[in-house]
Amino acid sequence: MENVNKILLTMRHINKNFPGVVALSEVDFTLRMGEIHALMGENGAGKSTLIKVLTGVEEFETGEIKLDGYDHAIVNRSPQEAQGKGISTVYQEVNLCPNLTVAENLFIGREPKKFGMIDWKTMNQKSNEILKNLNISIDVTVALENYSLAMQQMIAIARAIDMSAKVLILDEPTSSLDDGEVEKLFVLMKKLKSQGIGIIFVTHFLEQVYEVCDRITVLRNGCLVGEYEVEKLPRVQLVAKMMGKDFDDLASIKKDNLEAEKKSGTLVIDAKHLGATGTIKPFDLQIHEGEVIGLTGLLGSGRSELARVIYAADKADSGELFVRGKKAVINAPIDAMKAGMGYLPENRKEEGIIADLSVRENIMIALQAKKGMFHRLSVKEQEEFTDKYIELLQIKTADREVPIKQLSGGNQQKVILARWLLTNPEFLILDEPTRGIDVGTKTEIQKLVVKLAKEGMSIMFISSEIEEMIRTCNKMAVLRDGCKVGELSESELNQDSIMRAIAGGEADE
Amino acid sequence: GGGSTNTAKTTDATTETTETTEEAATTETTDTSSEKIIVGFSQVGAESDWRTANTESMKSTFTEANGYELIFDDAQQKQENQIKAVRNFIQQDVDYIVIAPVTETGWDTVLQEAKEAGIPVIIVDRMIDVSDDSLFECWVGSNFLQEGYDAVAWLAEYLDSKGRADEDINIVTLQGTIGSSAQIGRTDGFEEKMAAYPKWKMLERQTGEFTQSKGQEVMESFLKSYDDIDVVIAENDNMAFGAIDAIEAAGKTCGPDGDITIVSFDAVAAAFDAMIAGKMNVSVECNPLHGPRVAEIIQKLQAGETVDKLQYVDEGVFPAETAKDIKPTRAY
Amino acid sequence: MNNTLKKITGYRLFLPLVCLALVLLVNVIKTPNFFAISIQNGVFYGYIVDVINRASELVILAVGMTLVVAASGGTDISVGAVSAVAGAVAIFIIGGGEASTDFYHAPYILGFFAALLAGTLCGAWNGFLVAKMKIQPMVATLILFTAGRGIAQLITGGNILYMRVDSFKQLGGFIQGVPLPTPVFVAIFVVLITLFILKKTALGLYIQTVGINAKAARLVGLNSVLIQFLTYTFCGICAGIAGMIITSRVYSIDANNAGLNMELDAILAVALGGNSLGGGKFSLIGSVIGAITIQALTTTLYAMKVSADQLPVYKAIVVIIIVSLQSPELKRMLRNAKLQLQNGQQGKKVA
Amino acid sequence: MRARKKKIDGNSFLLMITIVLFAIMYVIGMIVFADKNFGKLQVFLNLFINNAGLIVAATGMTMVLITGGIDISVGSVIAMTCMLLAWMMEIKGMGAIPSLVIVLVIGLIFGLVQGFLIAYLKIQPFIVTLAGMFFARGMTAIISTEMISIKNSLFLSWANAKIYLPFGGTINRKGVMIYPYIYPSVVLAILTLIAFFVILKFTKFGRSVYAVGGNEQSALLMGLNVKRTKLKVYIVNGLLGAFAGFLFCLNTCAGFVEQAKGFEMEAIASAVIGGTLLTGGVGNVFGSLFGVLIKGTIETFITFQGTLSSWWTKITIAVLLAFFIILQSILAKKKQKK
Ligand SMILES: Nc1ncnc2c1ncn2[C@@H]1O[C@H](COP(=O)(O)OP(=O)(O)OP(=O)(O)O)[C@@H](O)[C@H]1O
Ligand SMILES: Nc1ncnc2c1ncn2[C@@H]1O[C@H](COP(=O)(O)OP(=O)(O)OP(=O)(O)O)[C@@H](O)[C@H]1O
Ligand SMILES: [Mg+2]
Ligand SMILES: [Mg+2]
Repeated sequence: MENVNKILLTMRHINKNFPGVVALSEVDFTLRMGEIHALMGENGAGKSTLIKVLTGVEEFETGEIKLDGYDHAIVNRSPQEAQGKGISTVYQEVNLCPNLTVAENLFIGREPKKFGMIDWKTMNQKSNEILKNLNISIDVTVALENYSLAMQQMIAIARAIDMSAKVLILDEPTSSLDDGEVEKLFVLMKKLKSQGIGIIFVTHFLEQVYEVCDRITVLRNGCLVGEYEVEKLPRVQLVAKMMGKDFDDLASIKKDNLEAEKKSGTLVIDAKHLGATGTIKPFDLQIHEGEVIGLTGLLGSGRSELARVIYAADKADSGELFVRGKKAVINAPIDAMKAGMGYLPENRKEEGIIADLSVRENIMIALQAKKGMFHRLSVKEQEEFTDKYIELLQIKTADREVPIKQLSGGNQQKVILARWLLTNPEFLILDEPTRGIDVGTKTEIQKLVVKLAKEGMSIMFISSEIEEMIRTCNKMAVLRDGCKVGELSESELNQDSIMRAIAGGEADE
Repeated sequence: GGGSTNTAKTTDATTETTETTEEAATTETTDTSSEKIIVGFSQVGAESDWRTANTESMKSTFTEANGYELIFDDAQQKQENQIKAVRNFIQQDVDYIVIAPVTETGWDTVLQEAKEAGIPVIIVDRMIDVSDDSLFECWVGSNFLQEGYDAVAWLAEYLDSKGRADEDINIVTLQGTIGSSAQIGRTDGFEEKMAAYPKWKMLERQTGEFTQSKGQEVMESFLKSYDDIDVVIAENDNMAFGAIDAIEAAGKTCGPDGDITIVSFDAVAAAFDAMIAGKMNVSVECNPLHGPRVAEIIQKLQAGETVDKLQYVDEGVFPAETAKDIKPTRAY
Repeated sequence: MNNTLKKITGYRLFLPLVCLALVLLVNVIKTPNFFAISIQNGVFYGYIVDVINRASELVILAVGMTLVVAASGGTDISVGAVSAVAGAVAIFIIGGGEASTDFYHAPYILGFFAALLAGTLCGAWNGFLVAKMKIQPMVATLILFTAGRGIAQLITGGNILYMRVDSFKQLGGFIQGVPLPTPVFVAIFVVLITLFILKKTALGLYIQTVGINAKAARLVGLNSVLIQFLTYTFCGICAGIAGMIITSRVYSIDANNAGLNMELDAILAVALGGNSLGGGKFSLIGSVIGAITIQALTTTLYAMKVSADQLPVYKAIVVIIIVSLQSPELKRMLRNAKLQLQNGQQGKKVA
Repeated sequence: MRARKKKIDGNSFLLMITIVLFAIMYVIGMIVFADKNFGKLQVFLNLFINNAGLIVAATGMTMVLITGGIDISVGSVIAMTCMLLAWMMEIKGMGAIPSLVIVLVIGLIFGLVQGFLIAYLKIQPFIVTLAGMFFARGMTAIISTEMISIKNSLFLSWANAKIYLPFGGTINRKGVMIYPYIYPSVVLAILTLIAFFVILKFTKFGRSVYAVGGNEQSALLMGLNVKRTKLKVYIVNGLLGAFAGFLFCLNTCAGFVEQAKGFEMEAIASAVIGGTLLTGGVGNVFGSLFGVLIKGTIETFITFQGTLSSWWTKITIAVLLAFFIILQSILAKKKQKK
């Protein structure tokens, strides 16, 4: 290996404005050969924008990008050019083609050929090999849309890793992966690093940063805060640098929660043999008032499916559901909403945001739908509500009338959360609510969950982060292969027993 | 229908298809007389009252009672469909194919197929333009060019009778759908004969696509561009109706007692109403009742006689004065 | 100052309005009397009156089309045929099925509502296919596109039916003593009612939500099937009203030609109004402006004596110019080209 | 990891439904019209002869639809092509081959302009091709408002060159023995279809077409040149439009303004019946072939029926079409649930 400290990529004085927003102002960034470089910052700090500027998705106004091997400043006008220069990227939202097969998604643009024609057999074979490195064995000849979001994320990563020549960029690749998957990813990243590839890694998980990264660049409000070596920057300081203020600890959350636990009162949700063929086997589940129930299991174990069946996002074809003791006829989400439920879906891009509508409309829509067409909320009410939640969740947006698609990923998530809080549900399902949300806000959300529970709301909390769930949940349901296999009570909620339950060592049913 | 009666006779000729055609043409009139004559008729569509009357005439002529079986196909104004229909007629073993063609051109290939199958083809209404005249037996229809001539002749006479022969006459034309035979014939016919009258001035021609509403819209535009229109030539009655509305809306009058003379074509029933109401001056007839004429031809062919290649139907010119008397005698 | 200018140009309807103005301005040079309005027979008379008069049906159809496009991201290509059906139903009922008549065989109002009902039913059928059966809009509406004129012809028996009663002509002509053509009022009425519904209820928001992301719409509790169904039904009603105006104009129904090719102009109107045919956010007024632009263009070309068979060529060119003007991409390309030019010059200077 | 059962792809299932429904429909025709020779091989071959142009146009349309676009100019382009061919050969006295080359080039340029507007200026395809439709139709009228009949002997020899099959001859009532035949246009159409099947399935360009239609944004981020792919698609489609026009012209040997009106709807309907999604990303040229055959069979039914008036013709076509589309959608839905 040559000089490890050789500079691979430099970005100098990058400026980028969106209408009404300064996304990047005079940002510098340097990537060296064979390093994993974390790009950190709160939601909307400009991380994704910096990456998009680098890879030619967005144009930038001023600044200079230099890449090893080019004696002049480069400007990528399209992702294609960036790829041509050896920069491969996994963007924040999964960006693959749902209608193509998994193998094609891995190889599109660089398909193996025989006699000038695409050699499908080789392509499928190679795809299987690539995925094997990540311990995934799936049918690569099936259209991508048949796989869960997490799986799609893995495939996107596999594609980028396989292509990476010089620079690999991963923008929050781990947001919906569980620990096992993340571990596999890290092994691969380290391998690439040892080959001299520079990796830019964006994440909101501090542990992950400290596990694999060498350097950290911190952005705040579109400005560069600084570049640091990992060893020299303790966590607390990192967080302070990101937020621009000191950060109160997470420890307080659990305590509140413990107090809340005992009071669990009336039964709110009572599912009896609820199930949907092909997705989730019939299960029983009880949730009380003020209770937070977590769902845990491996990737694809059916956590999302269980939640969807209760909310009728997928229709149940067996069993019954009782809400506050009364049998509920729930055929569509609107029925569930009328029965007092709310559901924050896991796939924000596909099922959450209404891209072209404004932040205000996105927040309003669920309440408006619940109220019905003829009870239109007045403009004043709408604006009040919106402003309240922008304030409460600290949604970073230029204006409440900005289309939600212009918000950063994390801020979009907050808008969706606001949407459901506004309907004031009795039972709220949160599927990966903290996905892509920065540390500060994450804590806020966890606090909020606990607070809401204290006020009597029942909450179903699904997260790939076990710690997060331990902090907030009163009990947990364990899933395996689309089947609810057991429950863990409050006292059993610790990393160890959960891991064991997931892995199946302690399956008690 | 059966039809295997002839099989034995011609089996030896089947090896050479091209020769058979000649032979078939002469052997066709054997003993089919006892059976019903199957006629395949491909009609343009039902785009106008005229056409509907034409279809009706065919349908009421080729009835089972008259010894025919009619296979009717409506082409929805598309020539492609007619070509498809003719191919199907051939497969259905019809005795005669009658075509009211959408267009004059484009018949060579499919008529060749009909010829090879030994099926005589009769063209009605519009003429066709083929490289080889033997591809069809005969044609029956209107002479659109003549209709154009007739219109000029009537107009000249009319102006003369009004003592306006020496005045400058400003004319506008509402043309039919551009490219249709009726449009071409009527436009060309009028233009050709009009050259003899130097005082006549064609201000503008614009298509009203044979419809009342387009005719009205175009006439509105004419009226705003020209203050002194004397004559409107509408290449069918429907456009004339639209023109009349536009003229009246503009505060002018038309018809025998009005400012503007309306010359129209087709002479459908509604045109007689308009003439009786004194709003239209003349309509040059275009006769749709082809059924009996075609039946006559088929009977002659059955009997082995030869028929004239081109047969014009009789057509008249109906000025407003005669409208009241003639209307009750009209069949459509 | 600069700021207000920016505000004006940033206004959503700015570009469509500019395009309409451009089309009209051509006349200042070519047909100076285009803007002249006189009074004849006690009513306003002139090209401009023609434009808004003739645009009425198109405006009404464009209103329905806008909602359909917004909610389903697809187009209803049957509106022209449906207007023919509505017209045929009306005349058949009022005229008692006679080829030509000069008195009412049944009350006018009965015919009018029967026509609207026919339009509604046709729209509901389209809505059923699109929303419930999940058939792609263009193909679902292809069925009535094909069958509609057949049904209308079936009703008229393949003939043109005339309804020669003066009061019947009022809807497409003038009401005694009112100097503007009735269709203009009908169009304004339809636009206002629709705007009222959209503003006073949450339907507008629902339609956009369903059009942008049907999956998310379902999860926030919207019944996208119902909403799409409603928009198609509404579009059918609009087609019915347009059909009544069309028949009233010529006091007859010509099943083959009533509303012929209107669907294309209606779709074009929606697009010229700056709306995306992919669904989602929409501007009703934009579509109205689009519709008027199309008619202004047609009338202008007629006034300029362009022959009708060549008219499509000019129409095509103007349409492309208009949409290019509205394309942000063109602006970007021009800006880049300018920058490059400048850079090139600077480069030269240095060298 | 859990093994996943291999699903039959929803899309290939749709194609299967289409083919099976077509077969059923055809057999029903053979039974109902047994006494009218519906079962003859030539009736089946006529579907191809009559629709050679449509097959090519539908192939191009399928490709355009897969990108999520649409082309409603194709009918007018065909009319313009026919008119140009007729005009060049008959009025200008040019040879058949140069004329053919020129119309193909014009089709290509036409596609290039449309493609540029759609891909680079991001103007909605419907609007661009609607303008294209107006433009081409208007140009046809500008070239000549009169019909022009083609008399060029080389061209006619192409048009009339029957290719007889060596078997299956039948004798008609006139006693004439006729062997089943096709025209060269059929062969050309089928070859085009196969070529595009291969292109779409086995070339980088073909797969980009699907990727762009599946998710344009993703395709861009995955490093595909979306704009260029779209441009290419419209160029090729323009070329195919002109080629379809040529085949169409072989069938009619004439040029006139009103030609091929509404042809675009037939092409779109064929593609969609064959399982192509107007929203893009899904489609197969063989499906479109069956779409064409289904439409052709419905029309053949109508002619064989032989008594339908103009309006019943329209209504019957629509009812059969509706029946087919709805059945297909129900079957596809059922399958999806499983
Ligand atoms: N297309 C756009 N139009 C307008 N503003 C935008 C657009 N994309 C991003 N922004 C704004 O730019 C800022 C930076 O966004 P960016 O996506 O880079 O944040 P981020 O650091 O990646 O945040 P997150 O952690 O939430 O992903 C945000 O304020 C966002 O609202
Ligand atoms: N690694 C895998 N191997 C095979 N199939 C998988 C895998 N991961 C997911 N799947 C499939 O994807 C489907 C959907 O997974 P689902 O979204 O329910 O997972 P989950 O439990 O909600 O977890 P997550 O939300 O983390 O994805 C599962 O039914 C499963 O068949
Ligand atoms: Mg981001
Ligand atoms: Mg999940």
